[in-house]
Amino acid sequence: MKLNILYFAWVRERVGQSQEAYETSAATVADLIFELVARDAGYAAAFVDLSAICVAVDQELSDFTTSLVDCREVAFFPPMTGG
Amino acid sequence: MKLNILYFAWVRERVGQSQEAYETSAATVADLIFELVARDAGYAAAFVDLSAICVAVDQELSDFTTSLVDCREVAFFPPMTGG
Amino acid sequence: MSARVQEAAFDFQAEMTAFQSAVTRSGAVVSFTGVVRDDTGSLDYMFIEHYPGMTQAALRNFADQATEKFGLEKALVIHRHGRLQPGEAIMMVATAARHRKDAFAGADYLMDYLKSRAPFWKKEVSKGSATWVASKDQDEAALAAWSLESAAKES
Amino acid sequence: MSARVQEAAFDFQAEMTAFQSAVTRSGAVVSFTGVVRDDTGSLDYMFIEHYPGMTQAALRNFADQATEKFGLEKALVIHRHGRLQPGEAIMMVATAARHRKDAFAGADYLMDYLKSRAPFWKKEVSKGSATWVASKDQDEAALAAWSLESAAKES
Repeated sequence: MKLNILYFAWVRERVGQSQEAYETSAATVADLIFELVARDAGYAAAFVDLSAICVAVDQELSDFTTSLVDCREVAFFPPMTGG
Repeated sequence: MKLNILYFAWVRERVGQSQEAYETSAATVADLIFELVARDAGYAAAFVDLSAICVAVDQELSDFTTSLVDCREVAFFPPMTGG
Repeated sequence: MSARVQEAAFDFQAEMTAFQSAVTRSGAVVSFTGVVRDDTGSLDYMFIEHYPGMTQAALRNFADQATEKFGLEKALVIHRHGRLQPGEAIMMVATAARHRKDAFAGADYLMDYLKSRAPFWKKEVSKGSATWVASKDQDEAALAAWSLESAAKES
Repeated sequence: MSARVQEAAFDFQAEMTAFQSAVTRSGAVVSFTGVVRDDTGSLDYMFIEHYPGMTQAALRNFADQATEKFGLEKALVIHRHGRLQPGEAIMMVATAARHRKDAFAGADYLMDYLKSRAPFWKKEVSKGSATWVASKDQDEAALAAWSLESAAKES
């Protein structure tokens, strides 16, 4: 399936882009992360500390066990600091 | 000694006046109340339920045991309902 | 730390503009406004009596206490007296602090004090009948809770 | 229950005028304003990044949750993104309720959500060096406390 992946804040800076279309057969968020970190050092640096990574699947806050079935958009970012 | 006594809200309405100069030798707030209730039915009605009466001595919230020595102003009123 | 008692309406917007422009170190500003409610639809007006010699000092005293207790940069209290129509603002409180929890707690604490320690009394006048508003046990309980919290922190 | 995400500055006074004039049943109105602080005196500006597809819905969702949980008559959230100077307002929240405790709690709860569940990220830029603001454990703890409170009430 083809996903749109978005990156924000320092995750975006380390990955080196704010979004990309990505073809994958990953079943869960965790599977997707494993694929990404294998791609290059930027991804590896972005995901080096998974306790500092949050994820939204189709714009809903989710976690690493969330299924990607029928998903169209995944976003990775650090803990939020609004307000 | 000569005191200025002030009354507020329904205490004022029952006593029938908002303030008066009053000559007394009462040592405490409680003594003063006993003198007042003996004066007439209006005072008796104002002080019939002492749990509903608050007092300020020289503009400081006080209680019935507070001494009136050197005091110049005593105010009686129901529980406050500001805000 | 300013406190005002007045019969005239106050301009909330202008008060907040002045308050915020005087704040320099605070990241958090909280305001509270109390408005005359007409729950039954029959209220003609509310009359607020106060103790002129005591109110100004009491308000200032509460504002200073809240400032110290919560490390506020600034606190403001304005309370009206006299005749107020439904929908009119009775009073306002504003607090400024570095952190939001202190700004919220400072304003909440000030309100608890105003509700049960400031010398104001409200009378509701409806169709010729007038009723003094009874104080609420929950206001006393709210105030007592701050003392318990302080005691718990100290122990 | 309105929520807005915008780059432009908002006019707190005008927002509060509109908010208060739309309130009919509430005796209590609370506002919170968050301002860019410059604790060290060296901040050039703050940059706020956000997730455009998600922020508006998230803010609206939080406002609806707070409205239901505290029985608010009305709630408003405005949050800015982009470049902000020290002293500029980042965001504001307003709540209206019959009783003051609900208005305070509703605003406080909304802030706790915004701090750790709304997709905004702050970067501080000073003399050419840029630092992403770290999230605070105390923000998570503040949010968790509301769940504990709900659980305690239900049990």
